[in-house]
Amino acid sequence: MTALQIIFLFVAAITLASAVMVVSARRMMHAALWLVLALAGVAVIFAMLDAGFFAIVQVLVYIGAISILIIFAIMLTRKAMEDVGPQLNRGWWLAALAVVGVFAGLAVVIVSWPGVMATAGVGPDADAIVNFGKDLVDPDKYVMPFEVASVMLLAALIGAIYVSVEHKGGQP
Amino acid sequence: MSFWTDPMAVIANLIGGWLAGLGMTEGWVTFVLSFLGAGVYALLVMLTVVLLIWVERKLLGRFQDRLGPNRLGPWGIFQTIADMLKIFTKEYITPNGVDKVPYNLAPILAVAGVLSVWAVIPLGATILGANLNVGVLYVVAIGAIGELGIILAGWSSRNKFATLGGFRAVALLVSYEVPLVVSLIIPVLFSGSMGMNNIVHAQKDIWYIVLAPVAALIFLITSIAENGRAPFDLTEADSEIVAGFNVEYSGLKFGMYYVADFMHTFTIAFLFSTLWLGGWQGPWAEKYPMLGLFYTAFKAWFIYFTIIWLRGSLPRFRIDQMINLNWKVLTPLALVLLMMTAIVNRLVPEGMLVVRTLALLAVNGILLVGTSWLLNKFAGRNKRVVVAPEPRPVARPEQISSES
Amino acid sequence: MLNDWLYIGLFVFISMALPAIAIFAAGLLSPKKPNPIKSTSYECGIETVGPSWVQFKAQYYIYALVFLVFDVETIFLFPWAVAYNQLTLFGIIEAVLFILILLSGLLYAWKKGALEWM
Amino acid sequence: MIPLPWLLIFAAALFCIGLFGVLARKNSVAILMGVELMLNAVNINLIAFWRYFQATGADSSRAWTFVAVVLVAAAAEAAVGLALIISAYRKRKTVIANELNLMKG
Repeated sequence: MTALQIIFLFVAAITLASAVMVVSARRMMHAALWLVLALAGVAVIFAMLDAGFFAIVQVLVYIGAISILIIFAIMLTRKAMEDVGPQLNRGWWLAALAVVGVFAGLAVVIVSWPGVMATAGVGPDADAIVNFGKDLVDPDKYVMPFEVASVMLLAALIGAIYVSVEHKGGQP
Repeated sequence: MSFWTDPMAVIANLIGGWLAGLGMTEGWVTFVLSFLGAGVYALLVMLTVVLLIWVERKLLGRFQDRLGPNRLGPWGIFQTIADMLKIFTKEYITPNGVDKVPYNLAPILAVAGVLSVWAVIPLGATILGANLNVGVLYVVAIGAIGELGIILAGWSSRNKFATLGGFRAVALLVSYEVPLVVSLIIPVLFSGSMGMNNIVHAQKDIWYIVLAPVAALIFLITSIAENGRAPFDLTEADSEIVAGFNVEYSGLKFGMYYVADFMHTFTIAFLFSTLWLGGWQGPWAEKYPMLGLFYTAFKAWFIYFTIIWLRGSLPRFRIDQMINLNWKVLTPLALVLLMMTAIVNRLVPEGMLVVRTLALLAVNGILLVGTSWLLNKFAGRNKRVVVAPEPRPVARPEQISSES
Repeated sequence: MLNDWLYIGLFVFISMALPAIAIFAAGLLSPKKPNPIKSTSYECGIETVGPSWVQFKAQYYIYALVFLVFDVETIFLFPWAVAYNQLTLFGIIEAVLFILILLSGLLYAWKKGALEWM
Repeated sequence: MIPLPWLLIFAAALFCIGLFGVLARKNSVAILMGVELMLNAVNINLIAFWRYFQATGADSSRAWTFVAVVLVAAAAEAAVGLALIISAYRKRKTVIANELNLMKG
């Protein structure tokens, strides 16, 4: 085993453990903090896969923005979250059963797939980011996702603001 | 290759050769070298803070027409060391009901969120930690760790004031991050790289502060706000919300927030010098990187002095003013500036540096004038209500009327 | 490339370890004399009223929301800025369009009064 | 290099944990956190496939565009979802998913 593999196993174990804590922590704030740790673990794995750009973006967007948004939402809905009583549905064991089934199915598919033994070639060339930037505004390539992304963000912004601004007088 | 042209490589070869002689494999040698390099570098930055605190107190003293520290050692230079010894022996008071792990993690994260930035700041042509090809984004992303530290501190203290202060601070920090990030796109756009050292290399002909002075200004303002320092020191406004997110901290845990604060100012100065003032660029800097260290430090000290000067001169903003300044002035201005810079810079043919500089300067000038015109027209409308007492009846009005 | 990331990882680790060591060392040096009054919450000497995790304004959420949208925008704009020197004018107009769409979102928030401090 | 099956199994496990969170948690904010975990698992898969099959190819930005769009989707989902939860909380004073039946009128 190479050093990289050992680090991977270590980081993956931490990530999965904190993911388990996210879905099982009783206090919502703790769940959010575990989520931050899980997301940081995923960022490290991105860095190990030579996708440094996305490792940083993961930290920037997920840890810097989405988890802060989640923490704010938790604080705003605090009163309902008295951390008493079960945090899981009554039928949680059914969910657990289904999830184990899904995981087993996925594992079988992954292991039996012939392409799984592929080995990685040399890493990406240094100007992968440059190519990405060029292709994003290239009309023959991905200019559609680029513009659609901005429209989608605009829609999300308008929708979320419309919903969350308190309407004075009467129904929203 | 001598010590003066590439000091890092010489030291690395020396230690690396010694380690390899001990029978280490190549991977381990890299690991140990990186660890030593990072450790020494981080420790040096931490220790610089001791000096910084003295410099800042001394300068602030002079701005306020007093002496500043002056008892311990020449010019009071050992004052910080005495303070440090004192704070090391202070008791940690852990209030009832705090959430232990986040409570203790928060000051560590606050420092780490600033200290980690130094990994990508180039101090000389070859004196640098890592020339990451996403360096600029890394600087922004690491800031998120500091914000997390503030949230943790505010929430885990189980104190109304700390919680309110913490969330208010984070709401302001994330707001000011928007124009900060947008202004950082502009040097990336000019240099065609996100690596900090590549950005410095690209400033060989002209510093970016000449090409985009407004962006540099926005970067400076938002960075000071991120730092939470006067005139944006609202998050720890002691007259309003006890002290903010760190009320329940004591001893060195409390001190760590101040370490982070002082270090942040210094970091901003170095970032500004790297991104806008050509970093280590200067006469013979590429040949002798040690000279580059001197140039960076000189430019950074200039900015550092300016930041302290601002702190000593300007009154504190109100929170609504701060929010309005960010969302209604800085953010639209940064976005418009980015668009206009991108278009104008492309319209000018390649190679014509003077024309390009003049065109970009014109864009910046137009934007500045336009912004101040709009501000005068719309923001000046809300005249401040003057709260003054009614004129009282006095015995001999003729003596008073001469004053008014 | 991976060596750079190793360095970054170590640096982040060390910059967390240094303050941790300092805090731990100070903990060894400092006295420990807790008493019940000393370790109550600091609220200007007044007894704490009600739960200490109070609720606060929805306004904070909206700032974080606008920030999130502009933060995600950088995923696209930074690679575009890196490639800028090799782009045609058309490619730049595309990005300007992208920014304009987002700017209109900001204007909507402004008109809606979501950016006011209330 | 890390063997590809490790990565895929890891992503599958993360996905399933997220799925469990979505199915079993009562609190709707926790359900959104589960969704974020699932989207992260998807991104790990995308990056892994890019690294093992496409990194040197001519068009590696295809995978990157996918990942970026997934990030945008995650952000939009978090923004709108949390805004809805906050707004529903204001009316109903609850964030338990089963009790949120606004649509029943």
